Parts: sequence; structure tokens; C-alpha cells
Amino acid sequence: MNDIILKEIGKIVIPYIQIFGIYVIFNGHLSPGGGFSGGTVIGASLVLYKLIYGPEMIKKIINYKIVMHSMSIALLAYGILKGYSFITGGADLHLFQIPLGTPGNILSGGLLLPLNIAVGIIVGFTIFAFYSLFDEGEL
Amino acid sequence: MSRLITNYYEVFSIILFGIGFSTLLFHSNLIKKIIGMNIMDTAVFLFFAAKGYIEGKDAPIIRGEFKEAASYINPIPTSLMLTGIVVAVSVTAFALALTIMIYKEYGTIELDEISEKEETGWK
Amino acid sequence: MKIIMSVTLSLILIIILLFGVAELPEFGDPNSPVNNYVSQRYLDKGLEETGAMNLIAGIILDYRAYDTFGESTVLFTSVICVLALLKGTGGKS
Amino acid sequence: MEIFSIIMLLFLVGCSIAVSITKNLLASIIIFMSYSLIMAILWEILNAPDLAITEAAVGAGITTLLFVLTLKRVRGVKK
Repeated sequence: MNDIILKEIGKIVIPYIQIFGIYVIFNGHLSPGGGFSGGTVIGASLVLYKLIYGPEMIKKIINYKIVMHSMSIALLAYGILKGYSFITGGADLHLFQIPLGTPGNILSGGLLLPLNIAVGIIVGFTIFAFYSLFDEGEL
Repeated sequence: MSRLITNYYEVFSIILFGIGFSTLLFHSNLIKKIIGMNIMDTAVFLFFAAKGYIEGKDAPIIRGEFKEAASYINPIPTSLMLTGIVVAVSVTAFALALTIMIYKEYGTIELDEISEKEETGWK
Repeated sequence: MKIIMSVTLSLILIIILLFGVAELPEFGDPNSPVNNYVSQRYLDKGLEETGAMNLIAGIILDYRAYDTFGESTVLFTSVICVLALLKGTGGKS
Repeated sequence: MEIFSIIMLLFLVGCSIAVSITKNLLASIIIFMSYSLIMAILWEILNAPDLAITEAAVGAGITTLLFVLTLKRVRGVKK
């Protein structure tokens, strides 16, 4: 792929797609959206990047190690955060409770925002891994 | 029987389920079979989402201030089906990977030719 | 032959399932058994207990969070399975 | 709104039958993509916007991409 038009349009379009995906993830508890749809949008932008600029460019930023490590860390973070919330919610332990904040702000809803981010990371890298595995058999 | 006219969403979803089932049965191409399985998936999701709908009420998203609880639709079928869609995608990806491996082994994705090659011992 | 067989089979299936649909409660009925106390509880207390404006996010990430955890595990497992099947198959021809 | 949703449901049935009887595999995959888009419109009518966003991104985007890539792998080796 050495098309100059594709490369120049990609420079303009890809940041907007990624910003839209981040917006959908971070507003998941205020408006329709959330981790699944926002993560899919970010994964689609990564797929577009790899389609336009070729596999060598993206291998410097996202390789096998990055994908596997960030997915495992996001999954572990989800389990630990939610397990902590279940312990403090059920038993009478008087541990530190995450404050809920005023409804309507971005930083509200307690654990909903970090959990949305973890789900978004998992889904986005899943989409990217599916594409690169189906396309050329490598991650 | 008059319920069949008022419950039109459920009727259409069952018809879609039947079409997907027959697509799954009578095509010998593996990609067509996977598409049929996806059609069956979406038919089940449509059935569930139609069960949660209530006439003349809003989506369960609070805009402005909280109205009374009786003014929103049932949120449980929506949240359950959100799980189902993403699982359906991963099942589809796994089935397609198996299809590629079958092609590398036998050189075709038609089930009739694969069973013929199995019988004659082509290796 | 195969086509006639499968279409007949799915027509029988459709007719049997339509007998079930004819007995279901009406579409869009507020008093149907689907709208029971569970959804009432979620709608009543959802905002003050989870702090989410989008009640669906409140359900899937707070009340039923381990459901979503299992789903993320399914995604991770499917990536591992596709990796084990397709790694090194070299699609470039 | 009732008539609009019935028209959309008829479109869905037509799309699924067309997927089944089309001979060309690429054409049937593209028809399946339009099936997913119509399904997203139906979920917006049924007051489930989360499902509509997810279906439009996942069903019409990612599933079609995976099908087309598989078709490329399966046909491309033969030539």
C-alpha cells in the first residue's frame, strides 16, 4: 500500500476516530455507549492504521508483548477492583468506600469509569488481534 | 390466535430463526453455515429485546432529572443481550479460524467434497 | 431432496414455535410478567446506588459485574484460541 | 411507527432469504452486513440505544471484516 491519498487522508481521519472512541468509553455511564462499543471503535481505528501504513509501522508501537500484557493487566485489574467492591459492599468491614460523586459529572459513579476503561482496553486489543491474525497469521 | 397479529415482533423473529436454521441445514459451504448461525443468534436477540419493550415509555437513560420509575422500559433484557452480541462475535471468529484450518488441511470448504476425500483416503 | 427436507423441517419448527407465541402476553403490555420486582428495584434504586445516568451501564457494571467479567474472559480465551490456531500460518501468497 | 417497523422486519426477512439463495459468497456477506444495519435501526425503535451502537460497530463492521478476510484466505491460496 503506497497510495499517497490514503496516507494523507489517514493522517486526518484516524485521530478523530480515536478521540470519538475515547469519548464513547469515558461517557459510558452518562449516555449510550460504554466499554464494548467504544473499544470496538478504537479497534477499528487501529485496523485502519495497519491497513494504510502497513504492518512494519505499527509493529514499533503495538506488538505481541504489548497486546498480551495490557489485556492480562486489564483483566486482572477488573477482577481486583470488583472483588474489593464486593467485599466492602457486603460485609460490615468499614473499609474505604469509593465515593459516588454527583450524578452527571465525568468523575462520578464510583468504579464505573475504571471498569469501563478496562473493558474498552480488552475489546479494542481483541479486535486488533483478530484482524492481524486473520490477515497474516502474526500478532 | 389473535395474539399472532399483535405480537408481530416475536412472529418475525421466529420466522428469522427458521430461515437461519434451514440455511444452517441445507448449505454444504462452511461460510454459509456460519452466516446461518449468526442469523439465528440475532433472531434470539430480537425476541428478547422485544419482550422488554413497553408501549410509550422511554429508554432507561436519565436525561435531565430523574422521573418516576414507571416512565422507563425494562432494562434487564437489553443488558443481557449486550453480553450476547459480544460473545457471538468471539464464537464467529473461532469458527472462521477453524474454517481456515480445514481449508489448509483439505483444500476445500465444501462439506460434501471433504467427506468424499475422507472416504477415498486421499492422503 | 436435501433442500426439501430442510425446508420442511424448519417449517415444522416455525409452526410449533408459533403455537407458543400465540400464548405469550401482548407486545408492549406494561403488566406482563417480564416487568416484575427485579426491574422495578433496578429502576427505583439504580441512580442512588450506582450513580450512573445510563441505567444499563449501572446494571452491567455494578449489579451484574461478574457477568461482564466472565464475558471479558470469553473474549480473552477466544483470542488465545485463534492465536493457537492461526499463528505462523503465513497468509501472504 | 408500527408500519415502519413492519416494513423494516419485512426487509430483514428478505435479506435473510437473499443471503441463503445467493450463489456468490462475497455478495452474500455484503447482504449480511446490510441485515446487521437494519437490525441496528430496529433496536433504536425498540428503545435500546446501547444495543444499536454495539450492533452497528460489531455486527456490521467487525463480523464483515472477519468474513471477508476468511474469504480472502480461502480463495487466495487456490490461484
